[in-house]
Amino acid sequence: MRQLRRNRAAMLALGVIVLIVTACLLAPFYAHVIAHENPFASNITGTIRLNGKTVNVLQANTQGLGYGVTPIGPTWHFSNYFLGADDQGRDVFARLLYGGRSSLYIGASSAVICVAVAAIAGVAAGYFGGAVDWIVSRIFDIIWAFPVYLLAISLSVILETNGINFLFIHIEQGSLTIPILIIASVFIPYVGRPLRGIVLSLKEREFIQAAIGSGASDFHILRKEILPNVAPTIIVFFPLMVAFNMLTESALSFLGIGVQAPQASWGTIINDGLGLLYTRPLVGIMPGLMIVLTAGALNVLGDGFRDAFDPKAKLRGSI
Amino acid sequence: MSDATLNEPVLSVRDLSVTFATRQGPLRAVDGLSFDVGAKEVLGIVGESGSGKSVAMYSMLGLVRDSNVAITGSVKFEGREILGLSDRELQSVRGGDVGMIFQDPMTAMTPVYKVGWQIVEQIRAHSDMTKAQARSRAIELLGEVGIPDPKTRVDHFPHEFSGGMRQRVVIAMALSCNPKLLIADEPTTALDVTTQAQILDLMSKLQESYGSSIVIITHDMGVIAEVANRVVVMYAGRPAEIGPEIDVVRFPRHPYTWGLLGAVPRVDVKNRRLVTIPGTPVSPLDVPTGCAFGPRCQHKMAICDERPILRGGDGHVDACWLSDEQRVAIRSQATVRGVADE
Amino acid sequence: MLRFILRRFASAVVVLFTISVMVYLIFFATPGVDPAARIAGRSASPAVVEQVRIAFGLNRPLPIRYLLMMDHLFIKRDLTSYVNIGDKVVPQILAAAPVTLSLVLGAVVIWLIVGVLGGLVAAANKGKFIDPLIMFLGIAAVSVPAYWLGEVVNLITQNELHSSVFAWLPAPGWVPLTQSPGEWALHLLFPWLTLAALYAGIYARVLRAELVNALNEDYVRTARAKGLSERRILLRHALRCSLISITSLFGLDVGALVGGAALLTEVVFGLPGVGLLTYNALENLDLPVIMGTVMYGAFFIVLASAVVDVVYALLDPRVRIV
Amino acid sequence: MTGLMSMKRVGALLSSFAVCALGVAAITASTPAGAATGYQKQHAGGTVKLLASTAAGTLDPQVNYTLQYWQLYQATYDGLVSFQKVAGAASFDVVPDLATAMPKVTDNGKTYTFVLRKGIKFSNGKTVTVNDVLSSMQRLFKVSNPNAGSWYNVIVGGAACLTKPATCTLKGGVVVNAATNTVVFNLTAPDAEFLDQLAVPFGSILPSTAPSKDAGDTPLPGTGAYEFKSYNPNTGLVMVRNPYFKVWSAAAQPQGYPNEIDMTFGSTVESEVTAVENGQADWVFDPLPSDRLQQLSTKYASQLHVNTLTADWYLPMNTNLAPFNNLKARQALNYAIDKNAAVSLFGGKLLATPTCTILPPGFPGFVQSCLYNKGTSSTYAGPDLAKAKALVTASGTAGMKVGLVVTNDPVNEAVGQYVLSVLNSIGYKATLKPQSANIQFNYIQNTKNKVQISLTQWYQDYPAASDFLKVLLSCSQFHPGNDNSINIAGFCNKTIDAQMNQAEALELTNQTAANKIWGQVDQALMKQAPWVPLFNPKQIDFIGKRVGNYQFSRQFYMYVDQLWVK
Repeated sequence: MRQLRRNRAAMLALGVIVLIVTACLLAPFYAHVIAHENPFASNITGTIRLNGKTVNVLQANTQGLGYGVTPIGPTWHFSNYFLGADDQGRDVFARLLYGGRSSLYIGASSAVICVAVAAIAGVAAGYFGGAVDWIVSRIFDIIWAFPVYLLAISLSVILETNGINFLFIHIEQGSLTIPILIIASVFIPYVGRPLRGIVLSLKEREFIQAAIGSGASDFHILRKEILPNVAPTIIVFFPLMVAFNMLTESALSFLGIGVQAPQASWGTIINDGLGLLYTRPLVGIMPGLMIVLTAGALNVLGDGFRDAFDPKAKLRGSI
Repeated sequence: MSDATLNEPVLSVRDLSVTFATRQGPLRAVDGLSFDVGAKEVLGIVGESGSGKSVAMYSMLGLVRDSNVAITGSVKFEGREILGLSDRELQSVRGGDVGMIFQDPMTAMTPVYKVGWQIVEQIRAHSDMTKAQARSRAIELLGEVGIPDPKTRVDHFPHEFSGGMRQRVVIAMALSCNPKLLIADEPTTALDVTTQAQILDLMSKLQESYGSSIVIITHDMGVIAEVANRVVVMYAGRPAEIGPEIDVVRFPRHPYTWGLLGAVPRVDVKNRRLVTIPGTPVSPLDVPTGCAFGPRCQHKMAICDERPILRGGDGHVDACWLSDEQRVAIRSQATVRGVADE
Repeated sequence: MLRFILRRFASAVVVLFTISVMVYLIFFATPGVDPAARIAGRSASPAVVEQVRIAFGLNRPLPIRYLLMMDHLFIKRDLTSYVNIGDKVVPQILAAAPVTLSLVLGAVVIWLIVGVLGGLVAAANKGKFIDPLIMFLGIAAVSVPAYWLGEVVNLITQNELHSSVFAWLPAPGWVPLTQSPGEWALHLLFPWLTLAALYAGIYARVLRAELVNALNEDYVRTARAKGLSERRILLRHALRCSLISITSLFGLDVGALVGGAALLTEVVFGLPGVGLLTYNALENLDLPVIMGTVMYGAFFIVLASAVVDVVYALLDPRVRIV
Repeated sequence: MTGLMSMKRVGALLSSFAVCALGVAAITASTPAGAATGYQKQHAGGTVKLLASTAAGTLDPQVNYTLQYWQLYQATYDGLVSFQKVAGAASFDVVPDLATAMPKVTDNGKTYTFVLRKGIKFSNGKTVTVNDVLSSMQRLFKVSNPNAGSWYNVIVGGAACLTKPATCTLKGGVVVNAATNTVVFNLTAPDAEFLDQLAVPFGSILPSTAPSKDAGDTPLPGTGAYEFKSYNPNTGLVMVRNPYFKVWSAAAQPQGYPNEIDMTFGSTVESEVTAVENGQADWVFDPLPSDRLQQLSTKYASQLHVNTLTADWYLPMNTNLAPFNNLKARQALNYAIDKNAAVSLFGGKLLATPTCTILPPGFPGFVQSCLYNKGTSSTYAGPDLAKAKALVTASGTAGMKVGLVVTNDPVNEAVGQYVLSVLNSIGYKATLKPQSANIQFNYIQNTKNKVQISLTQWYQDYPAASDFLKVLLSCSQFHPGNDNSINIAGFCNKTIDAQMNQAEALELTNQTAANKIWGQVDQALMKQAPWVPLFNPKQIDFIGKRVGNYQFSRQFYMYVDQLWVK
């Protein structure tokens, strides 16, 4: 921990993350100050007061043949439409904040699920070996061999059309849970395989052998011997997975099969922005920058974690 | 080699100090170490782990790759100052005139290359032999270090050798350029007892045939007794006692050496109780200004707060304030106790 | 060795089979995809729909239909799309594969050069300013959503600046190598860079970490003690050992990309590769095409991981299979 | 991206409806009005470069059912009759093509007798014979043409062919006489639309050697001014002049100008537009991204062509499912939606006009009125949220979940998002379900899918009120549990149905009286509010700077073969 605190880059990254997270999470409390409109309601025929003048949020083209309608650009007034409007006349800045909520929420919770499941499966496979190992490894193989985006997309296409109604599980189409589950499941092997490997090598080590020899219960060994040794890896994996999942979420949403309207995420906002790339590029660029910033910070933090928790890094001295 | 070199020491170290700048402040790994290694001489450097013995040797060959280390003093190899040489210049010294053997043969060789390749690589780094020549030399070396069927083994990978065999390969590699000086860092620590003996025999045998001097670093007095001519006992980066092997082992002067000797299971004295040194080694971060061993010394005196200099006669010196009388007194008790057991 | 290959092959087959079944089931769990109705066309009369249903064997039980589809896909190789009637799947994939290959291989070259150099330079200068700089760039590259980068690149190169700086750049699209190598490269230039950026970042970071660890290994100390030059130590010893883990990573990445993971890049730059093909097929729930492309993709990934195992064995004598 | 695939499908809708119920116009067809100016040799030659995001499937003219290729078939294939190749309204008229004249209709509309022109050659050099006509008609069934069961089964023997296509003979249905070079069609019942159905590409005459299954990617020889040289669904297709073509009727099959016509697939609409802007291509098939309209209408005004389409964008509401089984709820939404908002999402007032009626303006029977409006004017003034909210509360449907199904192309999804926020603002819990147009169109028709409300379009093809009112909102068009139930609202009102039948009957005798009733039907329907009519769109074509002689057919839109690139 101390080591981590000493890592200036990691601390900076942590700062950035905390800032973004709080900014997004608190959005409901102050966003209305920025955007007078509800950032989820279209405001196509609306108007705003801008330094004294009343202007349309969506402005019909006046030059040439006069085809096309363009949303208002950045006003750089925090009072409203700081970053301008999207094609629905919604405040982009406010949507960035709300979108961040979903993006972070999906990224984090899918990472939790993914890492948790992967850890259990991977450790079990590595520790118990035999049939357990065979089955788990095969499942890993299959998910692994299923082209990631193809798997994610096919799942999304299906689930977004009719939601999940499996036994007692019932998830509404358009619920955030769907992308979360999809993303989580797709990346399980990426975490599970290395963990399995670590456990396998651990099992060869004397102290485990000793523990097994001394007839300690599996549970005891897993908890007291294995867990402490895989924990660092898991910790290191976590922020990276969050970043990874956020990127995937944005990719899916960008393809129109991640987060569904009226929900918004940075990915969907990029998607909205594409339609305005030539007239109002900021709409598409800003959420991208947010993703880069957040994912980047998470990666730096992950490096920090690795340096701090990965024993390997400690053992290696200067000689 | 010229005759002149025979009487002049192969390696002469004067007041060598190695200091690491750490977050917790300067760390003196080696502090004012001086000694000579004569031609064909086997010098043993002994001390607990962390006593700075390895660092001393590494530092003088530029093997300490830490950006924030300060090395002072003088190290003359065959009369040539090698401290502060550029890395490029040192490269010719390393592996050429000075061969090295490391503690753990398991990890000492690059896993992905055949042992032959690795020996050839070193030979060709220091001579203009052709690949073929170098290879036959490698095979010959492997034979010398007692590896059966070297012709085929030369094309095996390190992981295909047992620990002892692997150490032999490392030795062969170290000798491949007929070094004047062989530095062995805990060459036997990682090996089981029987192999240890074999390796030591091999080393002394080779030392005969190659006529190179050896510095052997160890924490095991047994090893010293086995091979060394002269001994440097180090504690907390400082020399505690320096002298001929016989004297130091028979008549150790420094209380720390007593401890070390006590810690050696002696086969010649029957059922002798293992004496261990009370207390733990002092942290290199806070070595006392006075006698480094003071805090652990049973015979600590007021004066020990001053740093003792190396004293003594006929090449057998130590850093301790005890007067000869006091030593005799303490020693006699020790031997009496020892005899009493017989 | 033979046993190893056989085992590998067996598990590969199992995996591929399971995937095909999964895809098949996934798509029959989907509403609004009565293939017969869609093949028959929009205002088709029930009679026609029925006739199509029989003609395409869609009235048979699921397992039979699965087998039929596999037969058409792999043995007869005349499986046709449900949406673009008469559009055979296999030729479609064969036509798309070269596009994906061109995209991926070009990117591979770029990212290997950039990534490996970056990693080496960073590791060699550990602690100097250049190391964190490279690592920062690496992280940036890893954190950028590829499709977004692509769109921004398009915006820059195709919009305002197109008349001035990028006048030399053709409109996005695909030109076969056989038609005009120059145009081919020109059209792929930015897709290459976009795709390579991410992986260059990853590889620089991974390689650097590996090298830093390797440089702390005993054998590197030995190598120094042998009096080898730092350069030789870095390249012949540290790098050579680090390459082992890099290679497995590399194999899997290339496999995945050739298998369609370059989808986003293809979509953004309108390259008619396997990724785009699959994506369009998914858009229309065009099961035969999806089945074809997914099997194609999975095949490459499975193949890649098999190849990796072998190469791994070649690179690391410790895991030689006897 | 997402949109492209589906946008092509919108094209598919166009054509499919383009043929839903042709008729009246055909009978009135007589003298070719078009091509008066005559062929201008100096413009012949060059290559026209067309762009489309994706291919449209099989190239077989008797199977393919998309506007994208029907547009090309005009220049490559001929039927016995065809739509007149002229600009403007006359393009709805059917004229003799491979037949020497319009058929002799006898046996009170059940027998059509054509005389085949002599000496016309297929692009493979073979001469067109009456046997080719027979085999082409049989082939319709053998390749299971989409409409074989709904149109061509009217031919005697058609029913049998449907059940056993392989052995289809149409014995007694199509009787040919090589000596007199005549082809006689015998129908089981009179069919006012029969000629139109022969005039669309399905009715193309192909060599009797054509395979009796969907030819897929392999081009079939035709009689048009051009032939397909190559086709690859992933990269593109090439049309070149048909070496054996000689003009026999400029009205039916005029001589084309370019020597070659290429259509390239696979790039995004954005880059297609860019390519035309940069003079790298001549025309974009896909609808233009609204983002580019401003730029286009300022920098490239001269290259834009806008044509009125009598079509509706509308929201059918499921009148059999809560909340919209409640009249007040349906009316509430009609009040709440701001049609100007939808218009501006489509590209602005100049590209679409808000509408309150089912019949488009200028349609027979159209009466300017706006039932659900701010204020009482007969033209659309704006939404009345207060009324809307009041109605929702009155209906007691407030707080209900509503799923809105739209296609996932940019424009549809944008409009969908807007409707979504309106639904939420008047007290429903709405979610958006974007789908590929390919699935969406059948999905929203099938009652099994329990679609509450959706967004869709209806494009007319010939001016007759029944095409909208009867086809889209009569009981007969509602087939529960069927993918092809074009009465999406599932609306069925016996009295209104009776009114419609009355109007149709009257049409044969007194058109004006009929139109009057149609107008009343429209009113009556809007009182019941099965839809929210949004707007009437227009068609924009963006052509390259060098391109001349743009001509627009109401039937199949721009004539690609008439473009000048020289």
